[in-house]
Amino acid sequence: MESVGYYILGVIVTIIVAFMVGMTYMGLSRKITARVQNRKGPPFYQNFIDAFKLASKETAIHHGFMHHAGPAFLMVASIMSVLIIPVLNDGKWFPNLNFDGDLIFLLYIMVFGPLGMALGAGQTGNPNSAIGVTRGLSQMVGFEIPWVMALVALMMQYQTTSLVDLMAVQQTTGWLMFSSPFAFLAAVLAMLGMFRYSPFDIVGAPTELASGPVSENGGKYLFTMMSSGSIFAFAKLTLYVDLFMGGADNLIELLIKTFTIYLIPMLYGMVSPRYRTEQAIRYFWGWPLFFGFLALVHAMVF
Amino acid sequence: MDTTELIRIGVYGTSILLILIGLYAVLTKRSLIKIIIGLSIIDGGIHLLLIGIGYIKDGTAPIFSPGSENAVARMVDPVPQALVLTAIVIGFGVTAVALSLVIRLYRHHNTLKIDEIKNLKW
Amino acid sequence: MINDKNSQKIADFIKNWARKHSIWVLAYGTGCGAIEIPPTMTSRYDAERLGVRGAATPRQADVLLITGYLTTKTLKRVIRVYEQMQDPKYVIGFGSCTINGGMYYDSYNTIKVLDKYLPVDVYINGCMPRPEAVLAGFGKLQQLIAEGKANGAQKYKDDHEYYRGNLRKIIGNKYEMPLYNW
Amino acid sequence: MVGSPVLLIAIPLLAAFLIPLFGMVWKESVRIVPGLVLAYLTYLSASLYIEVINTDTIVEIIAGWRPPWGINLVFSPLTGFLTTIMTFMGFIVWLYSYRFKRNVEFEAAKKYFIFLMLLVAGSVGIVITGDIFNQFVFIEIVGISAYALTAFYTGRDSAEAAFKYLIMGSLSASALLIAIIIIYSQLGTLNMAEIAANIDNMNPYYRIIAMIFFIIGIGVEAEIFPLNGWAPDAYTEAPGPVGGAFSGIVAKAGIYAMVRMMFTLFDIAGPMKILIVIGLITLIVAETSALRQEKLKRMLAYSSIGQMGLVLVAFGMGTKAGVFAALFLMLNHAITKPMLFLSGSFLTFNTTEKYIKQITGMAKKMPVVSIIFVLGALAITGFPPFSGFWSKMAFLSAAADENLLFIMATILIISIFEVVYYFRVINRLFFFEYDDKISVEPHKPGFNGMIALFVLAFIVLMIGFYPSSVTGFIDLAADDLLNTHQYIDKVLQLGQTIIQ
Amino acid sequence: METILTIFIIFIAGATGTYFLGKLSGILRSVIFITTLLVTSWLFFTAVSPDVIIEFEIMGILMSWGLTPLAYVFAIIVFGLAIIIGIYAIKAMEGQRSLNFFFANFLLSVMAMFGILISNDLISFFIFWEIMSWSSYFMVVLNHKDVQRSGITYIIFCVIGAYAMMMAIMIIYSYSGSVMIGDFISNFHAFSLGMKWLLPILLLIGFASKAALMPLHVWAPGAYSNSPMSYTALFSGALSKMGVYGMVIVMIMIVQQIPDGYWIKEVIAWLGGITSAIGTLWAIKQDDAKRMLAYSSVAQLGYIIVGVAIGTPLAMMSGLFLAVMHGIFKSTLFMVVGAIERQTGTSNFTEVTGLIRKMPWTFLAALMSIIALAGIPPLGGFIGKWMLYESLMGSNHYLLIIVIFFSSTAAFLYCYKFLFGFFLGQEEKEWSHVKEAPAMMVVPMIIMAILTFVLGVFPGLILKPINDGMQFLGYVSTDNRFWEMSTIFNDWGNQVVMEPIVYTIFAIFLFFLIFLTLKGYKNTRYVTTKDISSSGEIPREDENLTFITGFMQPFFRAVAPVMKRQIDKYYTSFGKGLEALFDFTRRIYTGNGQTYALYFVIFVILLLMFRDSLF
Repeated sequence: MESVGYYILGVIVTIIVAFMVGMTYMGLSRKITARVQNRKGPPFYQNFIDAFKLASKETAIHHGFMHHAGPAFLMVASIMSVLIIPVLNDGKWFPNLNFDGDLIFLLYIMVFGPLGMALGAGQTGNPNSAIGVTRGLSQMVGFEIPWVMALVALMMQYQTTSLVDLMAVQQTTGWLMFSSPFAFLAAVLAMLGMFRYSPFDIVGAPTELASGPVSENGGKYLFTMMSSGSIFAFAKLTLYVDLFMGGADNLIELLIKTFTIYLIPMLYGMVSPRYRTEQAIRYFWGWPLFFGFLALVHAMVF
Repeated sequence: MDTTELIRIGVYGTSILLILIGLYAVLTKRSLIKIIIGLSIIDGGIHLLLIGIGYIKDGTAPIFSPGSENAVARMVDPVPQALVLTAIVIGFGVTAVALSLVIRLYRHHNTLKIDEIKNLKW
Repeated sequence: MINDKNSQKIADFIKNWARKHSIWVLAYGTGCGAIEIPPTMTSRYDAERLGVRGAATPRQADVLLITGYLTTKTLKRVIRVYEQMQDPKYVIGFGSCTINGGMYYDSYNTIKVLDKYLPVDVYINGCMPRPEAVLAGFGKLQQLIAEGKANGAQKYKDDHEYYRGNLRKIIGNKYEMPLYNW
Repeated sequence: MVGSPVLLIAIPLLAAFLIPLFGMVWKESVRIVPGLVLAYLTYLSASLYIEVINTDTIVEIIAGWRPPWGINLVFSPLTGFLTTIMTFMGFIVWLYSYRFKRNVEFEAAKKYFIFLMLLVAGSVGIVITGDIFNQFVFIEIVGISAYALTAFYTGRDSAEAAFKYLIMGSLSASALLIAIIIIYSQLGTLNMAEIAANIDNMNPYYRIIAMIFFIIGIGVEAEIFPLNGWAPDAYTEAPGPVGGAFSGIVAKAGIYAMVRMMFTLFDIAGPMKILIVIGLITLIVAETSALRQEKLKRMLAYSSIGQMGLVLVAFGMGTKAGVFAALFLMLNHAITKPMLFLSGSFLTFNTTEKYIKQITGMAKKMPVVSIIFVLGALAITGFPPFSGFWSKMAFLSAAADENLLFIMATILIISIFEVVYYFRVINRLFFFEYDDKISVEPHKPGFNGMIALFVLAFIVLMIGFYPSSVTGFIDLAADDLLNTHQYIDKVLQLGQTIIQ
Repeated sequence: METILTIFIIFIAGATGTYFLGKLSGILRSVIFITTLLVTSWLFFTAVSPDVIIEFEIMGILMSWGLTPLAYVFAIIVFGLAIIIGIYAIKAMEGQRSLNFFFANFLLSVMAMFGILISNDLISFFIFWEIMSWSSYFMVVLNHKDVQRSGITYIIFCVIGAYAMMMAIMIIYSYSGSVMIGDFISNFHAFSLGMKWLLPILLLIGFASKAALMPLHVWAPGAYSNSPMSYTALFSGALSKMGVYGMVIVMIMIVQQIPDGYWIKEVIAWLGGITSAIGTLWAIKQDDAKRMLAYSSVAQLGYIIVGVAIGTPLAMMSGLFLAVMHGIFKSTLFMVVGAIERQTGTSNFTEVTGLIRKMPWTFLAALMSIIALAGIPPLGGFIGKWMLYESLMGSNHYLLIIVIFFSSTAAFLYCYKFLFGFFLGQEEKEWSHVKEAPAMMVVPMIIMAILTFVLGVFPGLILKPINDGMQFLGYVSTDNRFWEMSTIFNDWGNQVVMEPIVYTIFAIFLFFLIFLTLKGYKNTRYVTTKDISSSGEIPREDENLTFITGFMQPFFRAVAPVMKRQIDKYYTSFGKGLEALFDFTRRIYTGNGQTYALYFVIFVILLLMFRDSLF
């Protein structure tokens, strides 16, 4: 039993690492997108500059309590999820809160952020925010189903709801990605919606909704959201790696694996136009759901 | 078949015929008065039936008078006669009420057709 | 915590550096100049490499880009948008029309001189200015920001009555502008 | 002995004839004397009933003729029970209709009370007589007085209702007479006990024919299905208290006659398919018809018919529990339905059409009457803790004993309709705004009427909260009905003893 | 024995006093009302223990009253809610119609629920059940709104349930001669196979109708939305739990004794799952807060029923815990709606917006309850959801978990709609006069909101009595196996320690809240919601920019095929068809005397024809 101070230190380190990695990945994504579009693109550290600028920008107005609380909720969700998801296999570097990293807890804490954010967006009174929020929540209902099916398939196959257990399983049986391919497929397709890259960027929908829920937020609010988004991205990627790719033994391995995963929504997004909301929902209730069922069947049979 | 039987069948037959005639009137005639007449005919038929069951050939009045004590066997049964008297009285009363109702109905509806008097239904 | 002048300077330098390299543009596509923005942003000229990027709403934007002529009808809206932007904020006048009316110099319903209504930091000349010119304009703005000279917002704050007065001359008192949003 | 059962018939008959004479002396006596008579009858009946329970059945002989030949009256736990209810309800109806309408002038009131007396006398006679022809006579007395009471109001459609009643009534009387003729020609006697004792000697063919004609003859009073076309009309058009009297007194007498005939006369043991089938059909048709009624009294009338069907089904099960349930249902119905009729009649006092929509929002204007109406509705639909619940429970329990699950289900489903139409009225009464355009002018109920309603409400609550207060009596009555041999013995032994 | 009786007497006396003395003065009424509730609760919690049993006899049927540990859990809900809602109601009902009746009836309802819980035999259970039915019915129609439709629907389903139950009770009575619940359970094996299936199904219909299980749920929206909100809080919070209480007993004690009774459990669990999904979908669609919460109640009861029907120890525990939690947060939400309706006069999302600054405390209560409802971690709703999922996982109901999760995720949509519709969005001039609700209404709501938090951190507070109740049901004690004060376990030994999680969440939240609030605080000022980036256009004061009409339209375009079939419509057309049929059949009574005479003759002929089969 280490001291509380050690834990708090670990927590802070985890958050900082998550923030850095997430920001870098987002910058890389911009860079890669630019290269795909035959542009030079911004430097990979562009997002850090943007974040710093936003933090330094004045915010002279607010719309009330929830306007402050919304981004804070978002931050709670992302930090909690990054704390609960085991970053590395042995857990020495990042001694965080992962109490057997319960998956159902994770599922709920992960949707907590968008809801809090939506509340913050609601108080600004901007109609675009509300439209964006409804789209986001609708889409969430869409992609959560295949995602949960994939998780349930894994959980039932290994009779545990603990992320740590699932990681331990992979130490012996190999990556779940190969032993449960359908679950992986369903989860990956659900991830497309989770990352909200095109074609599922219906929430922000630039030029359509004026960036949706964040349209009233600049400066410190946007900074908080941005950092939360990067931490959250890191958390989600780590979760995928932990679930399907056997986790990581050191940071380098983690970075490689997470970036590989990250490429999927990124590259998919570069070449796709935007869906409408109902199209997005129907998309998730099409093939991903089918794969989810297959995953369940697979888990039941084997 | 002796005459007693014949008479009995005749009486029964007549009474049943009367009942049927009365029923026919009640069921098909549209005038209230005719319906009441039909009811009375039914009553009459039944009274006849009632009398008929007490019939004995060459019967005497059921009066115990000195000197004819041995005629008990030939006496007609007194009970149906008592009953029929009562029934006639009752029938009379009913008919009287019915006719008074008909007067009321005629005043109110200005008609005696039964199928036009159906304000109360369903 | 750090109150002395030198550290303030250092902080300002870092802030200005960050601002310089992260310019979020709210392009107010009022006139034909808007057609020049897409080439500026896309593959060929790729303004994003300079950190220039579109912003969706005034709350998030640093630069208000007035592309071309401004009609009297849109004027109050543009000013409203500008007032909603958060400090630090800059204005770029784009095309000749914003300087002197350009080919609409004698139009009855356009604004000839944008400077009267908004504190323009950088003008980009031309009708239309080509993307190269636009990039040059952004470069100039970055230079001004780095030097700390892009203080149009401060000017607007100081001479608020002047700008408001000019606005009133155009739109009259029929339309109440809400209070200024710092 | 406080008095003789014969007084129960003789006094009201006598009163009926004397009322006009009293009226010549003092006009108010026309209203008062019936009340006194009915109060005395209630007292007499109740005290006789208690005596009967404590000692033995009273068999009263009329005019000295011995039972097989003469007319006898039987005052047993069953008949005493029913008689007490009837006389009591008669008293309640009197209490209510004493100065029911101030505009009803002397002549009308005189007629009304004469016929009410006849009605009570006839009904009590039907119950306590031991002779079928005598029963026929009483049925006719009830019939004639009922026709007259139905046609009480002039200027409405009451004559029409009375005429329909009359047609059905005379046809049924004819059928009853035919049945009597058949029995007499076969067995040569009119005494119920004698018939019951010898019924096995009867030609089975004639027996069934006689039974059919009996059922038809009594069925009109008992309101069984195809013969009850008159009932809704008569209940609707008769004055409110008369509706209460019909449902509380006449229908009970009809049911009694029917079950006495089935149980004692023809001595059928075990379940009676005919009663169950007829009862179920009556119940279904009546309750479903009630669902769509627009007139309050007509709705209550159909409900009343439906309850009679339920009672018949309960009797038809033929078991102790079934009879118990049936008698309990009769008791509750006899109290609750008049309560509904009387309070409903107050609510719709100032209208002749009696539409349900006309009582919209009346609870604001007449709260107490409305609450009593609701109490009645809740009781009759079988909501605990009111009286109807216990009888319904007894009924279902009896049906479950006989494994009649289908019947239980049917009756419960039909009860849903009952609940629906009663609650529609309750909603209108309480939970709608009073509307000047459609609602009627509220009426200030008289003191006497309110007393009557309060008494009934008290009984409903009493049975509801403490059903054991009446179940003992009902139990004895049920035993009495089922024990045919005891009945025969009691009546005929008397004849024997007198011979000796 | 006297205590139970005393409680009933106090209830009846209180109700009578409230009704009659209330006519004298309003204060007296309130005092009597609250005193009755407080005294009875005090008596209950101090003097009623499970050992005491009263026995008595009515109509020869032995009855008995006594508290079971299971009932104790529900009694906590009933009395707790009754007191808090009672305090709320006094102020909330001010100026409404029929106050005396309302408060008296409120007491009657509470008494009936207490009676249900205290009954050890089926007959008194049924009696109190029916009292509860009609007293709640009178509340449903008390507002004079939509009386004939929603009221009648409610009473129809009440009596369908009650009669199904009564049929079962009577069969039990006549077959076994006893109406004791305990006797029934122990003698159940002696029933024939058909009865073994029929009885539980009939009983379940009875309970499911009150718990608004799927085919029997159509009354709920109308009934919940039309009764006064002060009562609906109790209605949805406590009254519907009586159905759950009955279901717990039937599912655990009886269904387990049926051979192949497994199927009943599965069917009920699936019905519960489908109920929750459908209820959620319809809740999203509602524009009226009351109806929305009503559908939401239906959905939440679906979860509870799933937990109860699965019946593993963890599932049962989750079901009961969810029942308690649902009682807390749903009644708070109904109270919130009541407060809003009182202050603004409407409960329609499309009319009321932007109340957050006018009614901040109400908003806080609403926010906490919504978070609890959505099952989001720091608050109590999560514990129940967590245990439910874990139990489903542990008992291999994998498809059911998907359904549940779907409805639980879709629930966010209406959760958001509720908060957004009332509190967030544009602040309209129309509602600028609105004030915060009086303290007497706010304080109960806040207490409830705090409760959701406390139970989220220390679920053991309520899991302990639940554990006792489950031991009564025949489960082995789950002490220290499924719960500790702040830790919950699942079937496989995984555990969640709530305390550190909650503290961390709050630490993070507070840190960022303070950061966001205080950074540049001096230069920051509040602007109205009219000051938004709307393409430079300046919204006028009277312009309503709030986006609330057709709120979730894209979502509904996606799920349109599911929403097309409404069970209400089938019921309505069935009812209409029946009424048309009865309208037709009652034409038998033609009104023509001659026809009746014809019937007479036909009847004679018919009887003569069928004399052999009928006699």
